Amino acid sequence: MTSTVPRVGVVTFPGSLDDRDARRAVDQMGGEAVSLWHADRDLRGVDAVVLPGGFSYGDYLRCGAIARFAPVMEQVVSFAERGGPLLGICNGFQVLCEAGLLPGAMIRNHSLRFICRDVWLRVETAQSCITGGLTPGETIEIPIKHGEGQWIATPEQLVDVERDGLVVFRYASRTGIVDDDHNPNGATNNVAGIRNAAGNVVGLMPHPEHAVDPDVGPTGGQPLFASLLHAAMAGAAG
Amino acid sequence: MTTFTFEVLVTLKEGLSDPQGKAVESALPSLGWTNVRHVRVGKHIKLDVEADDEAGALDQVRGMAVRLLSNPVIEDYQVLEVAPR
Amino acid sequence: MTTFTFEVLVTLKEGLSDPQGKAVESALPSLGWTNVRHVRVGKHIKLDVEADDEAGALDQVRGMAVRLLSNPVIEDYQVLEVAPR
Amino acid sequence: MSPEDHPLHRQLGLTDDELVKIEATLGRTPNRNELAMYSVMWSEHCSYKSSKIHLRTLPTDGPAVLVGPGQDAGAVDVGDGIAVVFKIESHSHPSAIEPYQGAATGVGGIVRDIVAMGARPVALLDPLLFGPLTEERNRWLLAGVVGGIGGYGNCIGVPTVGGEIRFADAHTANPTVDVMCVGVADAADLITSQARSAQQGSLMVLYGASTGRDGIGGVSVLASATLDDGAEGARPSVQIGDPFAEKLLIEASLELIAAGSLEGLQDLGGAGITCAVSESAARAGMGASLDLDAVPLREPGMEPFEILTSESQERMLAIVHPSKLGEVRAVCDRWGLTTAVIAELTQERGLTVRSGGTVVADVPASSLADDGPVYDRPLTPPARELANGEDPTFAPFDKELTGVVMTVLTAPNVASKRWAFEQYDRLVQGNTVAGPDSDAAVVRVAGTLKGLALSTDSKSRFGRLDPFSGAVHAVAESARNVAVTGAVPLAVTNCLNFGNPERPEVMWQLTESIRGIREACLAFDTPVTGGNVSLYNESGDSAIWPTPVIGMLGLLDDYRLRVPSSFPRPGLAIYIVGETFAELGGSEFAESVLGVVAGKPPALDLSKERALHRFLAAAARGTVTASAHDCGDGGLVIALLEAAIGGGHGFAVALAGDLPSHVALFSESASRAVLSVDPADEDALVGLAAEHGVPIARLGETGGPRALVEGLLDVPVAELRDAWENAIPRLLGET
Ligand SMILES: Nc1ncnc2c1ncn2[C@@H]1O[C@H](COP(=O)(O)OP(=O)(O)O)[C@@H](O)[C@H]1O
Ligand SMILES: [Mg+2]
Repeated sequence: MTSTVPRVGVVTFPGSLDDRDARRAVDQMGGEAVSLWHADRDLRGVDAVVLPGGFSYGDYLRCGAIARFAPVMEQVVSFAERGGPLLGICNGFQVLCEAGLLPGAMIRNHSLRFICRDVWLRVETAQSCITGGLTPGETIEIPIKHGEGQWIATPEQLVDVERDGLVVFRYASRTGIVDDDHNPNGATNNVAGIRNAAGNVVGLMPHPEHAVDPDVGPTGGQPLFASLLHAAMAGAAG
Repeated sequence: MTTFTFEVLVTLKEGLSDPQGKAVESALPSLGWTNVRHVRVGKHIKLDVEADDEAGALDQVRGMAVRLLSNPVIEDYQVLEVAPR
Repeated sequence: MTTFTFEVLVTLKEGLSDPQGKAVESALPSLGWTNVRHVRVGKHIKLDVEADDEAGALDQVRGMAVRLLSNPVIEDYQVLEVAPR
Repeated sequence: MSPEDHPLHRQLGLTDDELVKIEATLGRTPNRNELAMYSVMWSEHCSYKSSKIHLRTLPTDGPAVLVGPGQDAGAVDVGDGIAVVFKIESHSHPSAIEPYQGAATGVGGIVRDIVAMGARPVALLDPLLFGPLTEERNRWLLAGVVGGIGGYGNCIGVPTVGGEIRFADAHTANPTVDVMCVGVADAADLITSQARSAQQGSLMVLYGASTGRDGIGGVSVLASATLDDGAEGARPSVQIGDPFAEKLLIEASLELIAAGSLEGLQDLGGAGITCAVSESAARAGMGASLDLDAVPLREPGMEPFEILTSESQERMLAIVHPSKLGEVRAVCDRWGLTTAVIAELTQERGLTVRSGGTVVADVPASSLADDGPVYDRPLTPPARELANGEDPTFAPFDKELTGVVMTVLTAPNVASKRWAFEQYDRLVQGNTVAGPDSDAAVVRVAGTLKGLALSTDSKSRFGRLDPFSGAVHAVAESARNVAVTGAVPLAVTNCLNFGNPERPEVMWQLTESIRGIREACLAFDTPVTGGNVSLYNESGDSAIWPTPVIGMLGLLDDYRLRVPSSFPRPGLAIYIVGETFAELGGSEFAESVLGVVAGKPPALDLSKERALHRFLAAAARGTVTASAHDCGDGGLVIALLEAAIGGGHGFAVALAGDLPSHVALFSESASRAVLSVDPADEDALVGLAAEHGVPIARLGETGGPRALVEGLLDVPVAELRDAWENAIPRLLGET
């Protein structure tokens, strides 16, 4: 399937909330958003996949625990194994961890409260499908909104993640200082987003889809979607 | 002073709907388990209390269960002592 | 087919910090309990399973605990059978 | 107690007269089920029996009004075939018992009202009043209520964009928890009783959650009885919200509406199935035959009266033509919702209820829905001297003012509510132009340039001193909050929170407040399209202050022209519009510094207020103003400080006039706002003010790191922000 405009599938699970917002962001950034339904086993030939934010199945048991078994996920997993760009935002990140595509897990924010706030992220690597155009060390502003965003991992996982440079973003100050004062949810090592070894699978708690339109928020999400569309293009071409 | 370990189970009162339980129950069939009913999800709290004797400790844990660990309006609780290791 | 009732306890692995447990622990002193330590908050799941025999039922519940009810990366689980009423 | 002194009808909250009326309607004595149905439908909560005759005096129509009071929610036309549906509701009584679930299910209820009109919910606002945070129970209530609003709202994908939090002793026993929801619909898709005409043989399809014993008689127990230690008995009626089920309900319902599969739609709230079925039938001018055996139950062995009155959450009732039943089932299945055909519309006006094949209730549908009792309860004003006392305006005062300013800035009513609104998702749906930290929230209508400006306001401190004045101020402030963004106030919803209407003084407060809303809404051309009444907010002899909460809807033709409330940059000129008089009666200064709630609330000239709104809209349209913030609690100085803190820019101003300094700083004279303006636009601004006959005066400039009021105040903005933003967390013992 070749197209001049990269086609990005956005999966809607029961309880997905930011699926419309993710589709809008893809379109605004020049891609073509394609709705994917949790119960379909078909990715409709998309060039990249986004698992959006929300509360899939209410997140009552554990965030993402149930969504990960949705029929569409089999296709998503093999799409990722074939190297396809796969982005999990907030609840989508939690689904990727539950599905074992990314290391670690999310528990409740250390404040035990939901937090909706614009935060600064320090880019840790350009080796990922959403940081292609960025330089490690630079900071971007993007909102967070979650109650269970505290990323944790087993000691072994943590060693690997840091050794292999799998951290994509850390919560930081505007100037890139990473410390407890700039860690909104208590995440281990201020981790806000991580990738798999190949870099085609990325999950992050902040919401880049809410940081594209300057009329309603910051614009730190623009380069991330630009990068994702670029990766999708490459996949589509190659 | 001795240390006693207790477990407190906090469960929704019968008759109240349990969204968590419902979510689990409706997820199980797609994993191949169609034979599960009446799923109820509650809290399990484990803690150590310093006290002179077991009875006193138990009393205190009951107090915590009522005042902090559960909301008697919607939840029941149950205190179990864990055999000392 | 018989109905067996089980309880599944899901708890955060030792060594992982437990924000809920910490919150409880730090709330207790203001209520007058300064003698409580090691508070851990987990889930308590109760369910009924239809199966031919107890062993088979237990097996299935273990399966549910691993695949759905707990996240092995961060949680341990424990399955208890409830004596039939 | 023997059944003689406590016959069933009284236990169910029906008076002897009401029983007589029921017997007259039926021509026989009602059975248990029928009694239960009448008791819930004729409760204060469902029948508005104490307030009805007074609510009729509110102005309810105007060119833009599509749907006025009387339906699930009001609707106004904002142009281009777009309808805005909005309504406010109270869930105070349940929240006093279980704050998290009480508030959560309150959100669920008002959202279903909006959906039932055929609109997609696009915004939530949550005005809240509590007792002082110095008491542990009040802290518990605040944390629970805010948690519940976030827990539910965040999970259904509707942004919470505003509200307010106030504190007063009178709310210690009875917190006030109101929730406002705003929805957007294609005007053509609006579901009103007129819109789609249901017909004989049409089916009533119940979809969503199953029906359980929770919330049995919740309405009569929780909403029509005072909460003393009687709370004990009310407890089983508390319910657990399931926001996930609600989200599925919203999506399925909107899909059904868009597909034109429905003849009507009703949410299930107070009085459950009884209310939904009887109202739908009555609206269609028909009757219905209802089969309780068809209702999906959560628990075995439920009795007919339980099924009839259960208020289990997350259920909706669709009126469906038999030919469309398949479509409806398919959509609900797709969203994982169970459906059940529970009733059919009939030509005879009766509501016939069957269970196990036999008729268990048979009453005229309209007698439940429309013929409830209406009371003209006695009312008497309180003895004056009780009320006002010494007016603080004239109390001698010579304290050092910096500390006093800090006291007012950190007073719970004035302090930042960030602690609360950061727990709410204000971003989802991607249309939030301005959120909880501006005077009014601004939410754009997707696919257009239109912006909805939304504000909720209550002035119970003024209301305590003069209910009429308190209500007028509440409407004026909500309109002003909308106007400072540049929007034109369009229409009003309101929630009337009061004590026990059987006490003449409370009835007087209620009627005075309604009179105040009427006067103000007439003056502003903002019709009242709906609302809610919450009575019996008292325990023992402590009633809440008269608390009408106003929800204002304003419209911006182009959301990009929205005026922010904070100073956007240094080097701007600062002006005050409106006049400042010696008015400290009922002010924040009087309460938090002098420790009294006394005196005469500020005067309010409705025509001057209206002129201010027109001026602000014109200035915004001409892009003359750089920022505009209304002067509310704490007066001019607090308005200046909030604008400085929000923008991160200091200022230097001088106050002219011969008022005593503390009066000039803290007077709460109405109809004022603080503006900042680019020097290049000063003449234009002053010209516009003259045109609109609005007094305007230059105070100084923005810039620098300090907030400087010549001779009175000189403090770093950073210090002010820290004090303002940490005041609530400190009271909660978190910093
Ligand atoms: N409970 C709440 N939920 C959401 N926003 C709130 C809440 N309480 C206060 N706010 C926001 O904080 C801001 C300040 O509140 P308030 O002092 O009541 O404003 P105003 O005086 O302009 O009515 C308002 O914009 C309001 O929307
Ligand atoms: Mg204001």
